[in-house]
Amino acid sequence: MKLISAIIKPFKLEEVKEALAEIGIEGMTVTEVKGFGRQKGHTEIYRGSEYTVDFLPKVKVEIAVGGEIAEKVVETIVNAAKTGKIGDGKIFVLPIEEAVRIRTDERGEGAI
Amino acid sequence: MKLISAIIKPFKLEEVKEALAEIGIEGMTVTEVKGFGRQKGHTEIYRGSEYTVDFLPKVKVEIAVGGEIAEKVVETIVNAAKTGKIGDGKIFVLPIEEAVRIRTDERGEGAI
Amino acid sequence: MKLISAIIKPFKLEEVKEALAEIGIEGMTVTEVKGFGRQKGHTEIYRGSEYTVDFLPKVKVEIAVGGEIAEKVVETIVNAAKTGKIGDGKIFVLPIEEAVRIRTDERGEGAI
Amino acid sequence: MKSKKSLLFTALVLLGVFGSAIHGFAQEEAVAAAVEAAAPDEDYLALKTQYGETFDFFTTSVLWTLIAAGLVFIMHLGFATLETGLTRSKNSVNILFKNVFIICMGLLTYAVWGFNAMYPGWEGSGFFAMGSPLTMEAYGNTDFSYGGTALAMTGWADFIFQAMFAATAATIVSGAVAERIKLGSFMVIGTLLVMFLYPMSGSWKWGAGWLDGMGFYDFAGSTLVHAFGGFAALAAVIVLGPRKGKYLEGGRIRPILGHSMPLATIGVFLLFLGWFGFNGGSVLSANPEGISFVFVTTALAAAAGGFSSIFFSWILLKKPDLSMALNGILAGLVGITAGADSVTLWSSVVIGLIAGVLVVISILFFDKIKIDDPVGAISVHGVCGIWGTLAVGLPFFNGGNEDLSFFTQLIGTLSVAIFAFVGTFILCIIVKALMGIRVSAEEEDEGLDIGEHGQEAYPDFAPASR
Amino acid sequence: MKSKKSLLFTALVLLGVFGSAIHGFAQEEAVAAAVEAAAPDEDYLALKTQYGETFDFFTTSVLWTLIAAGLVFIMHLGFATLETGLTRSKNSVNILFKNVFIICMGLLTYAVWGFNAMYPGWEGSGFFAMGSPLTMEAYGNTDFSYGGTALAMTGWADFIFQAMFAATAATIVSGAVAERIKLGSFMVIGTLLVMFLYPMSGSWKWGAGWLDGMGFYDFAGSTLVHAFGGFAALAAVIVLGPRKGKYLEGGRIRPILGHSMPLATIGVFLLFLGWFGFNGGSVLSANPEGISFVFVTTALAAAAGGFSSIFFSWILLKKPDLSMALNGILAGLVGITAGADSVTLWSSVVIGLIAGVLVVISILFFDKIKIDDPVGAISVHGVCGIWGTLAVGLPFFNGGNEDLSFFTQLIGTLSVAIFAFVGTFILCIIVKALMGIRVSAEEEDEGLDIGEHGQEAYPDFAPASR
Amino acid sequence: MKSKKSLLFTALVLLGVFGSAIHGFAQEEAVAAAVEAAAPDEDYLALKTQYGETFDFFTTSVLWTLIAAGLVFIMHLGFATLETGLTRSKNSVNILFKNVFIICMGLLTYAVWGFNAMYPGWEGSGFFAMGSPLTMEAYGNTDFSYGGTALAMTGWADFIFQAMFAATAATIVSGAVAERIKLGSFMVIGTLLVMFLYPMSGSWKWGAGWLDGMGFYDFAGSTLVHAFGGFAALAAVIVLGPRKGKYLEGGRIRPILGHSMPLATIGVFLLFLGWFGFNGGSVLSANPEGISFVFVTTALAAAAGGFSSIFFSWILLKKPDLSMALNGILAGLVGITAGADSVTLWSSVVIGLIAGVLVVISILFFDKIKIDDPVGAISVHGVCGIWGTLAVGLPFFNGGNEDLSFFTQLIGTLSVAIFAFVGTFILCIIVKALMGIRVSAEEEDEGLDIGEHGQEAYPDFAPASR
Ligand SMILES: Nc1ncnc2c1ncn2[C@@H]1O[C@H](COP(=O)(O)OP(=O)(O)O)[C@@H](O)[C@H]1O
Ligand SMILES: Nc1ncnc2c1ncn2[C@@H]1O[C@H](COP(=O)(O)OP(=O)(O)O)[C@@H](O)[C@H]1O
Ligand SMILES: Nc1ncnc2c1ncn2[C@@H]1O[C@H](COP(=O)(O)OP(=O)(O)O)[C@@H](O)[C@H]1O
Repeated sequence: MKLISAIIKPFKLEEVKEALAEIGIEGMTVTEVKGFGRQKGHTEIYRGSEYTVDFLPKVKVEIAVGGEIAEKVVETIVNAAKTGKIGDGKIFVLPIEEAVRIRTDERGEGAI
Repeated sequence: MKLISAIIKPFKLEEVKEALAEIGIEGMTVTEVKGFGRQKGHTEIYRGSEYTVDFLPKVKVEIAVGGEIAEKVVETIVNAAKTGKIGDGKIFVLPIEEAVRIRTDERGEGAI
Repeated sequence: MKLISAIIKPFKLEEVKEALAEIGIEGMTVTEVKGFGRQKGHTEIYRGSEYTVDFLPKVKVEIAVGGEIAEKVVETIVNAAKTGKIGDGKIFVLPIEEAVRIRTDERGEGAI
Repeated sequence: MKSKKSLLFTALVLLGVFGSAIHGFAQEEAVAAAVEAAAPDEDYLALKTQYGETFDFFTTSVLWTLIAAGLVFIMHLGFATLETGLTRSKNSVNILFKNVFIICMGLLTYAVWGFNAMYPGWEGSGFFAMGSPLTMEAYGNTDFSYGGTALAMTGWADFIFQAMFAATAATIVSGAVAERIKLGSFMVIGTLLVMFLYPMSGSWKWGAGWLDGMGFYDFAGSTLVHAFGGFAALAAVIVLGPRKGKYLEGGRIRPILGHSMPLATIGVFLLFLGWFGFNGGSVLSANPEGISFVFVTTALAAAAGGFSSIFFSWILLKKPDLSMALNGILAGLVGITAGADSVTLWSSVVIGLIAGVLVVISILFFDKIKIDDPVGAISVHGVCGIWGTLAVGLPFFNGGNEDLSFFTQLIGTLSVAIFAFVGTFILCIIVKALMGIRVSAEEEDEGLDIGEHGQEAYPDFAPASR
Repeated sequence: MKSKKSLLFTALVLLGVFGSAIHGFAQEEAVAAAVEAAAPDEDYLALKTQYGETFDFFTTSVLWTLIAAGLVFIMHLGFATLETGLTRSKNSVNILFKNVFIICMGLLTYAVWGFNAMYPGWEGSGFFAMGSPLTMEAYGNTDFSYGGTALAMTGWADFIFQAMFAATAATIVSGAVAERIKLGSFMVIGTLLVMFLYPMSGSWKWGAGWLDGMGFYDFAGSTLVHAFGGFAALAAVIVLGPRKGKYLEGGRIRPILGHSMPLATIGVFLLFLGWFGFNGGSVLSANPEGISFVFVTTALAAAAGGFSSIFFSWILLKKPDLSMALNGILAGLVGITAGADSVTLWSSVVIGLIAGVLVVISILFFDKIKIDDPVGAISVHGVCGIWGTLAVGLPFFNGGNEDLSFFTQLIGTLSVAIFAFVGTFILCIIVKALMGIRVSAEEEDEGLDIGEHGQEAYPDFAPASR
Repeated sequence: MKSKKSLLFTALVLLGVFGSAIHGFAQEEAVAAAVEAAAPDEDYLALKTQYGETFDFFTTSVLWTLIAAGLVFIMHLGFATLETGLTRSKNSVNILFKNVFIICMGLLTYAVWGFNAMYPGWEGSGFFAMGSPLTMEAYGNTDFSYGGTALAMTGWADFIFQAMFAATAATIVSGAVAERIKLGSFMVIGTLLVMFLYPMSGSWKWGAGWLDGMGFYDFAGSTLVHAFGGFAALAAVIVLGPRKGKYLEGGRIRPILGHSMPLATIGVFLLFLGWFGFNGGSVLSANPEGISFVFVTTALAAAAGGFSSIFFSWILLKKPDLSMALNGILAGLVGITAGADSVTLWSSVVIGLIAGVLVVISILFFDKIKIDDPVGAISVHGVCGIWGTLAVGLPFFNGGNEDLSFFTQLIGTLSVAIFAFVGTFILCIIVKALMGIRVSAEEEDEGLDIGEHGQEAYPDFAPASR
């Protein structure tokens, strides 16, 4: 099993969710995060002092999936989240050793 | 070492924390998240337009533990967080390659 | 590739970011979290009832890096985030199997 | 499904209001004509000639009464923000909704029923007034001599000022029962409270009833409004039970923190401001000596209440506790309400200081005995309401005024408190039997905002609001 | 770069104001002397002797008008918090900024131009007043007889009260166009609206223009202020288009949730409070009968509006919807504004009840036809403004007053609504052509706070604020 | 442990207040009797006969003064929300607590000491008044002739109005020292400031002291209240030092963002509203010409200040900055305070426009020289306070009034500013030596809410509030 962790632009969340639903993904967990990356240099001014806002609002979407469909999920996210502009975000794929559904004690791929 | 990442219902956090304390777990990190899963279909209405709130408030608890007690931690969480109703959440176990305690530079299992 | 997940004190974020920039790290993702650990016992009172605030505000910094510089990143974070007081936080290193830059479809280390 | 019963109730109330309105129409033609006659561009000199030299004082008094009504109105916003701030964000929409409902319902029911029941129609047994509920003549007439020269105002001004007061009783309850009461049940209980129970005991004193006959004194309502609300709240809380997870085994108390101290603080400042209208308007004229004295006693008692509760809770609990400071200010205000016009100036300070200490002790006490009152309404309004009423009866505070008796004050405040408690208790028991009173444990966990309203207070992270 | 055009505009406006000020200086020496003569420590008995027995009523009336101006002022905070609460947090700084700008700009432009254009200088065609825009004599004189005894106030009191009203027109628009209009473009549109369009149609009635001549009645501005604002908003929204992502294919509507219900609720309570000044102050004296009647009708209509919208939306949408309850209160208030002094008492309840139902239907309707109005301004102010104006013409509501005709009311309200709509539409088209009217899709996604202001409303998680 | 010293102080102050109260009791029996004699249900015709034809004007004046006191009161909520909004959420409970404490403490100390020290007892050296601190006669009597006919009010009304002002001095300081001052130390400094320093320099002018003798003019306190507060703040900030992490090496400034712009905006609107009472109430009667003129100048200056700071900061900083717009409104208000009754109408606009520019420059300047003032209090109140006072002395603004001299204005404003600065500086040095003045670096990092109060402002994510 894999944990697919995608950092995307917040307003793309809805589209990503819908695209994933279409390929049958039924679960995910979303976190509000701030991202620091190449997309920066946008300078803000607060009461006269300039400062660079390096940290931009992003959303992290985490999806646990069976190994075989991981690639498809990644592609789906890429397609849905892409604007082509800098700051579109990243996807990281991590290995999961075990998964449990709390409600039923199910284990493994059946749990996700 | 393992990273146990549990997504649970928010109001279960206190119970999970206490259950973990009982088995000697001294550290964890908690994040407010929104979860999307089978538990859905609860339709909200805002100014006359219906919409499905797929994303429900959840809490993610992350606990780094030595490999040998991981299973016990998982079971403890399952027991404490279970309500038996849909949406109870998931637990994912990920491998950790290294752990460091910032204060002391300790490494490995001693750090957690 | 590695995912370096560091839990630090919130007011250390700026210093950590700057230290990482110096060693050429260009990207990271930051999450507001609450931490539970040895640093505790600070008792608060609300309307007369005592309670222990076990959960303290922390910040989680996640940085995906190529395997070879992971160690250097860890050391940099340790140095920048250390106050020597309890509660300084932890760093966990997790394996990443794949990374994708959404904007360009780049894969692997080039994507981060 | 769950809101079926609430809707049934709705239908009935709507019917009632419409019915009343229609009844009203029949009788007000004469009035409409009169209103027009006094349109603003009329020459006011004519009026002045008609009403002689009392006219200017009368005008100023009406103006003050109306402004005071506006100030009391803003107390409802104060209650709404205080209650919202001191509870969890998952229940905020519910609390705001209840407060919005209360002011709407309160004004309407007071118009169709409460005002006449409480004031002019006082005849009969002395225990329950049955004024002519729906006619305009009873309070809407245009006669400047309404209420005699002592009550220097039009019936309309009197009505709107009293109407703003009326809803307060239900508002006090709303904070104490927060985070667990069913919305529909609260709406039914609140409506019946404001429509029937409040005017009933209110008329005992302000409707020239049996307490008034005894010489009971309650200037602006420490007892008639606040103790009434506080003890109604106590009854409701007892029937409801504490919030889930508040009281743990072994007597351990798990505090449930309010979600926004800025909101709570805004609430208390607005209540403090509104109280100038609550007490100052109760002079019922613009008597310069009366209103300026009342402003001073009100402000000093509030300050003293905040002051003593800050230091008392600091000593007791080792920390300067903002929520206690806020409750202390309210305690001082409730305490001075009964005697704002009749205690001596320094007494107002002492009454406030004592109220500020009392409220802290009372909050800790009620928590000990597992009466779960999220905002401290029972302590602030109930306990300090009684304290303030009794203080008026003590020679030390009233400057030796022989008309005021501690014993009469005691009878008065206890009888109203008991009436409110018993009445509300019975009401709650009936509502509980008929439609249930408490949300399900699941809904309580999830929060009433989603459970009852399907709406979050701060939904910004909802995907729909990205 | 993007703010170049806005800055150009700035320069022009600043120039205009300074120019006006300089012009003003020349003419006010006499005034300054007079002011001094009436310094507060002067013996007021002299004034009293001078102005005879009307002096005290006059004094009280001026006081009330000024307090009413303060109450109308606080409506701007009400609008600011309501609009902020009902939109997303990524646009909050922008909305707050617009509201701050509007009140500043509104007061200044009304001083240099609007007041004279709307009121005293009514001469000529009957379609557009051209008062002497910058002289002090026209409204700033110290003559107590300004406006005759019927208008019992100084010119200054009249000015400040009317000035607080004026900015409202732009404020109403600001909510409807939120989350997508360019800041600079909004500032230009709002300024021209307040400076020219609002006084123009306002003068048709309140400047003794052609509508006044016809017998059109609009007590405090259901039409002249609210329908004007609502239909100006409609035009702006049509030119702008809906927010990105609001209307999906297949007729599906994706609601975009407001980010803070407590803020929205604070807004409505403040508006309710301020309305006592809006309507009560429109009596234009402290006539005790007039102001107390207006307070009662205003409060009852608001309560009725909230009441009926609560239950109507509950039945229709199956959930007790707080945002609908809030809009219902405002609907009742807008509805009663035209006739607060002239409908019968129970009519105010019925007008409010109907407004509360109407606003719910209207909000759903505009959403159906893809007019995207984030705060419901068009429905609340536009639709209920018309409703309230028409109600005054119905014998059922006005108690059979023969001076009021439904037909005249219809002509009046439609002509103002159409004027506001067409005027704003043309204005928006021109602004769109000259400087663009809508932010880029990217900026809309990112939020206007960062796009236009480089500032977040809640930047606590910004590293800079750790 | 850390709060030991604060508690010691507590004990002393409590003792003082109780002592005063007891002292007071002895002397007020006569008063209590008198109050009763004027109970509201008495026939006011008797009063009218007694006080002749001035009675109605007197009544209206008292009413206005009391309402103005209420408006000034709400400024404290304005300050509380503004300061909370412009600082970080980890210090919000602390700031709210300080503001709650200040109003409580301010009212009490002004009652037992300040009022008499500042006003009636002016005898002796001309540099420090020592009124009879605790007797009631000095200000609480019921004589309508208190203050003569020029001061048309009861002593009580005068007291409550002035008392609301008094606490403002400490409130201004509270914003500037936010996020790093020890709570106990602030409480001691604030108390001594309000109790002694403020009445002392206040009496130089308003207590008929040496500045008054020279012909210094300060209508409502640009200097006596605002410059005083601003320069006291400056001294405190210098002793305290800047917040950790604000000024980096190489002259780089790291802005520390406020956590809630909606809260800050609410604060400024409330301050704007309250200022109508601050300036309008300073007419000290309901003189219709005086109060209406003051309302207009106050509103126009505020609007002009907001307007010019919006555009000036936009040009200078390239972005429309909401926080600057807010400060600009306050700058205009502070600027007009000295001359609201005596400058010409258009001058009020120009004074505001200049204040709005000045405040932006001043904020940037103080940041350059590393004076860290989180809310801009020094610039708004200190700098613009001086500006407003000087403007009154310029013929261009005062319409050539020969009684006003620029030179006298300069002496007056500088002497008060220096007095406030030096006095507060010494006070802070002493407090620093005795009990420390700044929280530990660790506590500053963690936030004062947890450090000083053990309470979070928004604890919703705390497990206890799930
Ligand atoms: N090395 C990294 N580790 C973790 N997160 C990263 C890393 N690099 C980028 N990110 C995240 O991805 C987001 C987008 O990255 P950025 O470099 O701005 O643009 P792009 O994705 O187009 O290359 C960042 O805001 C950050 O949240
Ligand atoms: N595939 C997944 N990847 C990540 N998180 C998931 C996944 N499936 C479910 N979750 C998380 O678990 C929560 C509960 O899942 P849900 O399907 O609603 O109920 P249950 O746990 O009872 O099966 C979700 O709200 C979501 O946060
Ligand atoms: N086992 C763990 N798993 C996950 N996070 C942990 C763990 N132990 C500690 N943490 C995180 O690290 C933070 C600091 O830990 P703590 O024990 O308080 O101090 P120290 O890091 O000095 O040992 C905690 O607040 C928590 O967020």
